[in-house]
This record gives sequence, structure tokens and C-alpha cells, in this order.
Amino acid sequence: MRRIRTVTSRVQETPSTVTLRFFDDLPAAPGQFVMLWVPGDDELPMSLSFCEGERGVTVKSMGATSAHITRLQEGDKIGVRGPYGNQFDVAPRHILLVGGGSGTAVLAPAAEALVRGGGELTVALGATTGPELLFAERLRPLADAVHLATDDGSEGYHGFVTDVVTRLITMQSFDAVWTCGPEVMMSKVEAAASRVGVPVWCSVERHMKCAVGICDACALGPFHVCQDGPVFPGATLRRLEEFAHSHRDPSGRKLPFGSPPPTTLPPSS
Amino acid sequence: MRRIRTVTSRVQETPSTVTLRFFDDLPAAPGQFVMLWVPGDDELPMSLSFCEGERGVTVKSMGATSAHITRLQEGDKIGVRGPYGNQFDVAPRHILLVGGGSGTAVLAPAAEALVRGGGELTVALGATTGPELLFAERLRPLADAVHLATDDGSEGYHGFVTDVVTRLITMQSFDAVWTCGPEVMMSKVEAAASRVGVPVWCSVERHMKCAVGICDACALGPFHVCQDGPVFPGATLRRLEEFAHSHRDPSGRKLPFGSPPPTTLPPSS
Amino acid sequence: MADLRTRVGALELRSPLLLASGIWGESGVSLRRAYDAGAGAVVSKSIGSEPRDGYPNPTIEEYGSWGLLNAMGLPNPGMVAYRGELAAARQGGAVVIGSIFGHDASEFRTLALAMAETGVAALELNLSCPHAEGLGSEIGGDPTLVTEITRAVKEAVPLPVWAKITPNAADPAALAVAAVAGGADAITAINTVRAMAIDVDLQRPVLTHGLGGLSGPAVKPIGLAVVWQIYERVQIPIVGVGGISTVDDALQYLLAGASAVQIGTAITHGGAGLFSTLNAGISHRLDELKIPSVTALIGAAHRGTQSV
Amino acid sequence: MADLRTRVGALELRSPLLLASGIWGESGVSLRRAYDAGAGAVVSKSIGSEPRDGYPNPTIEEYGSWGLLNAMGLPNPGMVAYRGELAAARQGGAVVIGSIFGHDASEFRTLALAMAETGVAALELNLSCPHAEGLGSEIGGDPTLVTEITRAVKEAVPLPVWAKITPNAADPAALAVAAVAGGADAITAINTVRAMAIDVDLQRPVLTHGLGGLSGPAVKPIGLAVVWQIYERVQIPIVGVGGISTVDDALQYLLAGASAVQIGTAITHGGAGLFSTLNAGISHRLDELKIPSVTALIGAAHRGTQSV
Ligand SMILES: Cc1cc2nc3c(=O)[nH]c(=O)nc-3n(C[C@H](O)[C@H](O)[C@H](O)COP(=O)(O)OP(=O)(O)OC[C@H]3O[C@@H](n4cnc5c(N)ncnc54)[C@H](O)[C@@H]3O)c2cc1C
Ligand SMILES: Cc1cc2nc3c(=O)[nH]c(=O)nc-3n(C[C@H](O)[C@H](O)[C@H](O)COP(=O)(O)OP(=O)(O)OC[C@H]3O[C@@H](n4cnc5c(N)ncnc54)[C@H](O)[C@@H]3O)c2cc1C
Ligand SMILES: Cc1cc2nc3c(=O)[nH]c(=O)nc-3n(C[C@H](O)[C@H](O)[C@H](O)COP(=O)(O)O)c2cc1C
Ligand SMILES: Cc1cc2nc3c(=O)[nH]c(=O)nc-3n(C[C@H](O)[C@H](O)[C@H](O)COP(=O)(O)O)c2cc1C
Ligand code: FES
Ligand code: FES
Repeated sequence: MRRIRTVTSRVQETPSTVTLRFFDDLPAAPGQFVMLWVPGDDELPMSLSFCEGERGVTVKSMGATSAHITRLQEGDKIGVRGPYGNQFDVAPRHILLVGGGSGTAVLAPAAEALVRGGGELTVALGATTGPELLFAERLRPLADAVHLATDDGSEGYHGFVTDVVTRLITMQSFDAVWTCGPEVMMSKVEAAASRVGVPVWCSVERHMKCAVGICDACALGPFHVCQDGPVFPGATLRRLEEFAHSHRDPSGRKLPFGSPPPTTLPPSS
Repeated sequence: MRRIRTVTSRVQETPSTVTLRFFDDLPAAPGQFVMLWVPGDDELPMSLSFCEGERGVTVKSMGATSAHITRLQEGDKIGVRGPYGNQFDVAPRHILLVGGGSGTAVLAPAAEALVRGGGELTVALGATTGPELLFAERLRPLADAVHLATDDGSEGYHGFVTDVVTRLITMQSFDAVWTCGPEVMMSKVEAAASRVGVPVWCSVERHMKCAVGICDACALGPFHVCQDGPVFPGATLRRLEEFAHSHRDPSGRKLPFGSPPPTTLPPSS
Repeated sequence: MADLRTRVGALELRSPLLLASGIWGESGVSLRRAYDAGAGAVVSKSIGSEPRDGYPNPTIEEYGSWGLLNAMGLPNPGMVAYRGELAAARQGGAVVIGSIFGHDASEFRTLALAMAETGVAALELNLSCPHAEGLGSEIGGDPTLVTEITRAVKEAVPLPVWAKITPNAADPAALAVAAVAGGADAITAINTVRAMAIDVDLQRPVLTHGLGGLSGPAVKPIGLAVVWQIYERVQIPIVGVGGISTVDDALQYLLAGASAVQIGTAITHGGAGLFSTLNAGISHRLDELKIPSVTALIGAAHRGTQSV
Repeated sequence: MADLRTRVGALELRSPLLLASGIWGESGVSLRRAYDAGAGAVVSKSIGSEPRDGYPNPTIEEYGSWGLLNAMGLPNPGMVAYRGELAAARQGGAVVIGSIFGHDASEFRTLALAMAETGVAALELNLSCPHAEGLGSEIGGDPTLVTEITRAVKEAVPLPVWAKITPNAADPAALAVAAVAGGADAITAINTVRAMAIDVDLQRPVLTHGLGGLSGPAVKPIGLAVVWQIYERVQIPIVGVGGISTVDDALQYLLAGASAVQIGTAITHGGAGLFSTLNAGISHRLDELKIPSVTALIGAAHRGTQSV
């Protein structure tokens, strides 16, 4: 059911990333996402970065619509439907959280639920540059350690967060890894963790239209990310040729990750 | 919701009246009716003469469809929707039950609920002739007295049951009267009872099509018998010019009670 | 407090919520009950030249909370007997719209003359009942006949004429255009959507007539599309109907282009009280949206949207 | 155990339940998932000559359990890119029906030739999408074009051709008759019903495209009426679709005259498991009714009923 909500607050989390909060009363769990409609513009899947009380999404300015979202202000109206999808299992264990870029958005509420339930948390975050590290301060009080990595070395480890993870996972023992970020990153995390027998849960993104498991836009192997995911066991993903290799554009064509979008006829010609 | 049910038993109650039982699980209360469909024939409103366990209707052969119903056998299929309408208030009191002809069908389950709840019951039944007296044996164990009247004097008082009621109501004190039968009869019962200040509840019949309060076929003053009734306070009915005077035919024309139906164009000409 | 008044052409209405034709329409007292409960006007049952019993039962199939299927078959007491009901309805000042149906322009004209004499505020032409041979949508699906019938009625009576059109058409808006060509003062849309119920146990259709018309919440998205498309094609007012049961349903029709709306099936669950509840609800909702009046909403969803 | 097998013309199907076009149709693996779950066959997404993104979101509006509105805008990767998906779908023996759409007979013919090369078991012509300019029901509403397109495809390829017709017509059965005139081997009915959603807070249409098509339980009574009417007019098999989510829904379509049925929107709630659940349920229900086979039900509700 779609509902129109008013943005109740806006927080600039990083130079490119903004959190918008809004009132909602449908039950939501960490890992789930909503379809967020910017009236007059597009509708995009967005993970809930806050699942209780005033709900929230944390959006990184990427293309035109996400940039538009980050410019929304308190009092602006947005359309919301969902929450959709499955959730992270927050049963108390020792979890290594690995967030890349805006991927940390979906992991933060899961981390809070984990720790509240008595679980243990270690955090590794990566970003292009220091100021872009998302939710480091939100996670710090929950974690026994917060490891940071930046591409430009401006904060924490100089390099990929995957390097940090590869090291951590052999030195410390974790019950499971949660990760969200670029698919190539998640794939490396999965490889590192599976080598030492630690199960990994990845939150995956695909182009979405219906979000109710019918249109096939989000097809990933035999799964629909909108209904069967977005959280998948790494072991399942590893067996899919598409994982970290290809996704589908709005027409349904498979594209390798990182390739420029092909030209496509406008819809009504 | 319409459902197709199988007739589980058939009992010949009087020479012209038959009870059919069928399984159903929707809650039903004394006073309510169902729309009973004889596939290939018509669908008619029928009070529930049994509201618990296997439900039942008790049907008097009048015209073609009711005659058809009385010929149905165990194993035959009927369509049922409902129950619809309001109910008798069966709070424990001393009730005078006045049934005329097949009208007793709807009163019997109310009487059972009344007595089970600790109420007191006196019964007056009328019919054209002795064998047509309906549910006298069903009611006898529940009542302090069962008064009978027949038009031909073949059983009980020779004359109208209304004469019996007029006498009873001045000799004994009742908390309320329940009645169902020909409208002229109910009107006389209402007049007699209101003279001594006893409230009356009448179960009224009108032509019905939708049974969901929309088509207006069953209009009676400002009421719809299917939704606001079929059980009305006598004091309400008394104020309506139609009560005991006129009803509507399937086209919506008002007809005085007892007049022959006017000719009407076939539906699709 | 937002202003609930609206107008359909010259006809001023105290509320945009009208009672739809065929609902509570056999008895004048029932019509008046709806008006007294707050309806802006009430539309009569569709009346023909002669009494009609309609189809034998079953005439109705219920679909829980989302729909109702009916093939009543246009039961009505005929124009002569119906005068008394209209008189009863108009007692106390109810604004009544007289609905009529016929087989051709001349029957419509005769009925219009008779209906006009009863003092109704406007006429609604039923060109859209989906389940009556030689009537309703069977003639109302032909633009030429729509124009011809509308014109015949307009020439005969000085009343506003509303043409009620069918959604069972490739291009319902073309039928509205045809009604405009005949001089219609307003378009009512939609009537029920052709539909059917079949029972598996009995291996037969449920309704005696077989085919019927679907109404209720399920047809709201369909009715909205029809009203939207009509609004893009004609200049005369539109009366929206189809599946309205909530405040927002009614406002959606206004936004799509309706100047007023009718309520039918929802009366099943809401009773007459629905009119007062929805009137209050609309007023409250408009205040919340800071919109001063119902009329400010009419067609507003077309603004800023390209033609769709 | 009742026999679930049926046939649509020469095509034998292990189950009467097919996956409808546009559902799980972008990816060959998804199509195969439906087949592996028990579908009798799967219909591909409607494929055009070139890749199409479809309309921007929002493309969907949900109506609780009773309906879904969509205006996807026929997104598809184009015939060339889709070959790989079809190959993936047919791995393991899935019976695939290839759906195509085009602007005119010659585009349909070209696509049919390309589709036929992929090894599909039959072609379905989308003459009925209600929300794409110059495509779908805009051409499929014209009986002459329906005949012309069907004939062009029939002449080009040796495969069975199913014409999928629109319910947004005054007389959908006339479109089926037109398809028969063009040589169609079967009729698929219905596509979605033209509909729309409007938001009151925003005072605007919800779908980017404005108009869309309604599917799900709400359209079942509408689809049944269309299939019923087609069955009375044509001799070729009918594939029923629209709002099927339960065993009895499917059987109702068979009774109305369908030789097989397709399932679309219900997949939202049922997932692939719906096919195995419904197959088992149909088998059980037929045993209960003492009916030996699915084929015994086809058109059975017409027996003993006068034409309605
Ligand atoms: C389940 C899920 C959860 C997500 N959660 C977040 C989040 O919490 N924060 C965040 O910043 N982003 C999140 N995203 C990504 C987000 O939906 C957008 O993809 C991103 O914001 C870029 O959109 P754009 O239109 O601005 O980019 P554009 O420049 O228009 O497009 C860039 C890329 O964005 C992707 N995109 C565009 N439309 C869609 C769509 N309808 N569905 C999916 N991807 C699309 C395409 O892959 C496209 O190549 C999530 C995606 C998914 C699938
Ligand atoms: C709420 C209610 C409860 C009823 N309960 C019982 C009951 O328990 N037992 C019983 O025997 N009868 C009951 N009836 C009466 C029953 O519905 C029929 O009216 C009666 O059986 C005669 O039907 P027929 O078609 O055989 O008669 P016909 O000879 O065809 O018609 C005789 C009269 O029956 C009435 N009738 C026909 N169709 C309908 C209809 N759809 N709705 C109402 N009246 C109709 C008409 O007034 C008609 O003049 C009840 C009626 C109502 C309204
Ligand atoms: C039981 C019933 C009877 C109807 N009778 C008529 C009628 O006589 N004339 C008419 O124009 N429309 C008639 N209609 C159609 C309604 O006026 C209305 O157009 C339709 O039901 C859609 O509105 P709703 O969904 O609010 O019911 C009838 C509808 C129902 C349900
Ligand atoms: C999201 C969606 C996409 C669809 N895409 C197509 C399509 O590409 N081609 C087509 O012929 N029908 C398409 N349809 C129509 C369905 O195949 C089907 O005819 C319709 O939805 C009614 O069936 P249902 O109620 O079971 O969904 C689509 C329907 C939906 C809901
Ligand atoms: S977004 Fe449509 S199937 Fe997932
Ligand atoms: S039977 Fe239709 S209103 Fe009572």
C-alpha cells in the first residue's frame, strides 16, 4: 500500500549522503527496503536505515533521482510502499559487519538490533575518502572495534576494506559476516570468509520495478531480489554466474558491472 | 459469500411443510435468514429454523419454487448465502410466542435459545388445519403452555390464533411477544399487546433480491427488511402505512395484501 | 470548514456525493432517506415505459469487500406507477435526478416528457446497463445512437440531461463526445463493468441472466481512467461513479475531472449514514490539505501532467 | 487421480496452468523456475524488435489482496538479446510460448520469424496491452488489424498462433472472431483492464504513465465474461487469464470455455509454489467432484444454459 509521508527531518551524513526520516507505522525489520517515490520523478528501492519509530532512509547521490532525494527538505512529501524483502537474522552472535559506501545504511539498524539482543559486533567500513565513511559514529558505541578503510587513505587503512576484512577474519573468530556494498567487494568478502568457514550474508541490489516479485526486473539467477532477498547467503550467491559479474538494465538486458548503460528506445516510441 | 451445500436430511413437518438440513459454519442467530438458491430455479429468502450445528430451513409449499424446495431430497445441492438480517433478543424473560403457518419456523430456534438462557415461554400457534400446525411438538417441552388454533377447528381453538392471543394477553403477564405469520395476523397481535403495554417483535417478509440492502426490493417505509429487519418492534411497524396493508412486487409496484399479482412484461422484452 | 458545495452545470448541489441510480431507487421514501442523510442529490432507479420484474434470482453475487456482481435486469414499476414514489422522494425538498431507459430515441423522449412532469431537477439517460437485451449499453455503445437519443431528449424537455455511459467500450470517451454532440449537459460515468460468476460445484453460471455487471471497489481504478479520459475530451461537467466508498475515493474522482460523484455499492456496508460520514470526512480532509472547496479539486490532477 | 493434461489445439500440456506473459518473463531462468514448479507451459515476456526500458517508476500500484495496477510499458531486451533467455528457459525441456508485440503486421511477421527460430512451442500475439501508444490494444482493438496481423504471422511461421485480445472493447468476442478470420489457432483472454490511480495528497496520477492496466482477483469476473462470450462465438481453443489465484478460479475459466489458463498477478503472493499447489488442488477437487479429467470441464457451464 502506497502512502504519502512528509519528511520530518534531514541529516547530511556525508558530503554525498543524506538521511531522511518520516513517520510510518507498518512493521519493518533490518534488511528490508521501501520503494521511495519522489513525486514527479522516479521511484527507487531504498533500504531502511532506521526501522523503528520514525523510519529513515540514507541515500547517496548517484544519478539524477538519488541526487534529487538528497536535496529534499523537511516538509517535502514522498511516496512510500513496502517494506519489502527479507531481513538479517539478528540472533545474538559475534558478527563482523562490512559496509562499503552507502551499503552501511542497511547494516546499521541490524547492528543495533544485534547488540540490543546481546550480540557482539565488529565493524569494518570502506569509502572513497574519509568524510564519505557512513555511520562510523553511529556504530562506534555498539562495536568492540571499528576498522576504517579509504581509497585515498585520508582515514584509516589506505586501500580497500576487503583487505582489512581478509586480515580480520583470519585473526579473529566471527560467527557470521554481514555485508552490503559494491558487489565485487561483497564477493571478495564472501571469498575470504568462506575460506575460514564463516557464513556471510550479503544485501544485494538489482534494478527494481514492481518490488512484489512479479515483473522479473530484479531477477538474479532463480531468485527475485525484491522477494527472495535482498539478503542472501554468500554461499548461494557464489554459485550464481551473475553475482559480481552482471546485472540487468531496465529493459532486462544483462550488463557487466561497470559498463556504461546501452542506449534504449524511449518507452513510447 | 455464496456456498453450495448438500441437503443432509429432509423431514416432512406438516403435509405442506418440509425441513431441510445442511452443514454450514458461518455464525447464525435466531431471526436471521439465508438466501436459498435452488439451482436452475429461483433463489428465495428463508429463515433459519435451526441455527446451530447442521443448519435448517423449514419451507412451506406455496408457489412453484417453494414447492420445488419441499421436493428436494437428501444429497441434493442448494446454494446458500447469508445469514442476513437482525435477530431476536433472547435475554431471559417471559415471552409469548405467536406463530402463524410457516412463520413458526423462525420463532422455534429463538424459543430454544430463550429457554436455554433461563427465559420462560408460552406458545400460541395457528394454522388452517390441525396437521398444518408447525413445530407444536418441538415447542411443547419448552413452554409452560402451548395453545393451538385452527381455522377448521380440527385441533385446538376453532378460529384465529389472534383470538387466543387477545385473551391470553389480558389474563397472563408477558414481558414481550414474538410473532411471525401473515401480516394481518401480526398486526392484530400487535394491537392486542400494545393495548396492555406489552412490546411486540414481528418478523416481517418482503420480496427480496439482493439481501444486502442495496436494491430496495424489500423497502418497507424507510427500512430495508433484509438489513434493518426482518425483526421489527411492533410500535415501529404500526406507524408505517404499508404494514399489513401493502407490499411490493418484483417490479417495485405496491400491491395491497391478498390482491392477485399484476401482469408485468417479461424481463428481456 | 471547507465548502462542500459543487455544481453540475446549472444545478447547484449542497454536497458532491449523490446516490447512484438503482440503489434504494424503488421507493421514494428510500430516496428521501438518502437525501436526508446528506446526499447532494439522489438519482432514481432507471425507469422504463412499462413495469418490469427484472430477472429472476439469483441477481446478485457478492465478492467480499471488493465487489458486487448484479444482473437485476432493470426491474422498475414503470413510469406511471413511479410518479407516486418520486412525489414521496421530493417531499421535504430532496433534489432528485430522474433516470430513464428505453429501446430507442422515441421511447426515451416519451419517458423524458413524463419524467420532467414529476419535477425532477435533471434527467439521467441510462445508456449503459450491461445486462439488458436491446437496452443500456447495447444501444449506448453506438455513438450515433447516443447522439440521437440525447438530442431527442434535449429537444423534448427543458431540463439538464446527463448521459450515463458504459465502460464496456474501446473508447468510452468517444461515447461522451457523442453525447455532447447531442446536447448533453453532463456525462455520468461509469455504469457497471460486464462480468460473470460461474460455480464449480454446479458447473453453471450463478446469475440467472448469466452475464452481469461488476461494481464496488474493484471498478474504482477503471472508473477513474474513464473519467480521466472523458475530462480530456469534453468541456461539460462529469459525474463520476464506480467503487467509491471512502473520502479519498470520492476526491480521486474529483481530481480526475468529476464535478460530483455518485455512490452505489458502498451503501451495502455503509447505509444512509455513509453520506453524513463522508461529507464530514471530505470537509476534514480538505481542511487538512488546506484546500478551501470541493470545486478547487475538479480536474486538478490533470494540471502539470501531460495528456496520458 | 484426475487427469490434469489438456491441449490447446495440437499442443499437449501436462497441466492447464500456464505462466502468463510479463510475469517472470525477463529472465529465462525465472521462466524455467515456473515450469519446474509445475506450470504446463510458460509464456515469455512480450518481446519487440528493439530493447525498451518501459516507463519510469512508479509502474505499479497495489490494491491489497484484490488487485494490481501496472503500466510497465512493455520493457524488454529486444528480440536479439532475448534469444539467450529463451535458450535458458528451454533447457531442461520447458514448454515456452513466445509472446511478441509490434506496431504493424510486418513488424509482427519479422518478430514471429525470429521467435520461431528459438524453438518456442507456439506464439502469442500481444494485441492487448492497454498502456502503450501505437501498440497492444491500440491496434488490437481494430478487428481488421487483428485479422491482418494474425494472417501475416500465420503465413510466415508454421507454429500455432495464439491471439491475446483485450477486454477494453465493446465486444471482445468480435476481436476473437477477427483473429479466427486471420487463422489464429487459439485465443488468449484477457489482458489487463484499463484503469488508473490518483493520489489525493499529491493531486496527481500515481503511475508515471497515468493510465495502466488492472489485474488480479478484481478482473476475474470480467475475464470470465469475456471467455464465456468468446466460447459462444468461436470454435478454436481459448486460453483463459485474469485474476486466477485459486483452484476454483481456474476451474471456472475451464467451465466458461477455456482449454487452459494462465496465472499472472497471483504469483506475487504464491511464488512458483503456486503451480504445484494448484495442480494438486485441481486434482483433489476433480476427484471430489467425480470428474475424471480437466478436459471434461471445458465449456461445461454452457451446457443446459441458454446463450446469455
Ligand atoms: C534493495 C535495494 C536497496 C537499496 N538501498 C539503498 C540505500 O539504502 N541507499 C542508497 O543510496 N541506495 C540504495 N539503493 C540503490 C538505489 O535504489 C539506486 O540504485 C541509486 O540511488 C541510484 O539511483 P539513481 O536513479 O539516482 O541513479 P541513475 O544514475 O539514474 O542510475 C544509476 C544506477 O542506479 C540504478 N537504478 C536506477 N533505478 C533503479 C531502480 N528502480 N532500482 C534499482 N536500481 C536502480 C541502476 O542500476 C542504474 O544503473 C538500493 C537498491 C536496492 C535494489
Ligand atoms: C426474511 C424472510 C424469511 C422467510 N422465511 C420463510 C420460511 O422460513 N419458510 C417459508 O416457507 N417461507 C419463508 N419466506 C417466504 C419465502 O421466501 C417465499 O416468499 C415463499 O416460499 C413463496 O415463494 P414461491 O416462489 O414459492 O411463491 P410464488 O408463488 O412464486 O410467489 C408467491 C409470493 O412469494 C413471494 N416471493 C417470491 N419470490 C420472493 C422473494 N425473492 N423474496 C420474498 N418473497 C418472494 C412473493 O410475495 C410472491 O407474491 C420468507 C420470506 C422472507 C422475506
Ligand atoms: C444493484 C444495482 C442496481 C443498479 N441499477 C442501475 C440502474 O437502474 N440504472 C443505472 O443507470 N445504473 C444502475 N446501477 C449502476 C450504478 O448506478 C453504478 O453506476 C455502478 O454500480 C457503479 O457504482 P458503485 O461501484 O458505486 O456501485 C446499478 C448498480 C447496482 C449494484
Ligand atoms: C506486471 C505485469 C506485466 C505484464 N506484461 C505483459 C506482457 O508483456 N504481455 C502481455 O501480453 N501481457 C502482460 N501482462 C498481462 C498478463 O499476462 C495477464 O493477461 C493479466 O495480468 C491478467 O492476469 P492476472 O490477473 O492473472 O495477472 C502483464 C501483467 C502484469 C501484472
Ligand atoms: S522488482 Fe519486480 S520482480 Fe522484483
Ligand atoms: S433485498 Fe435488496 S435491499 Fe433488501
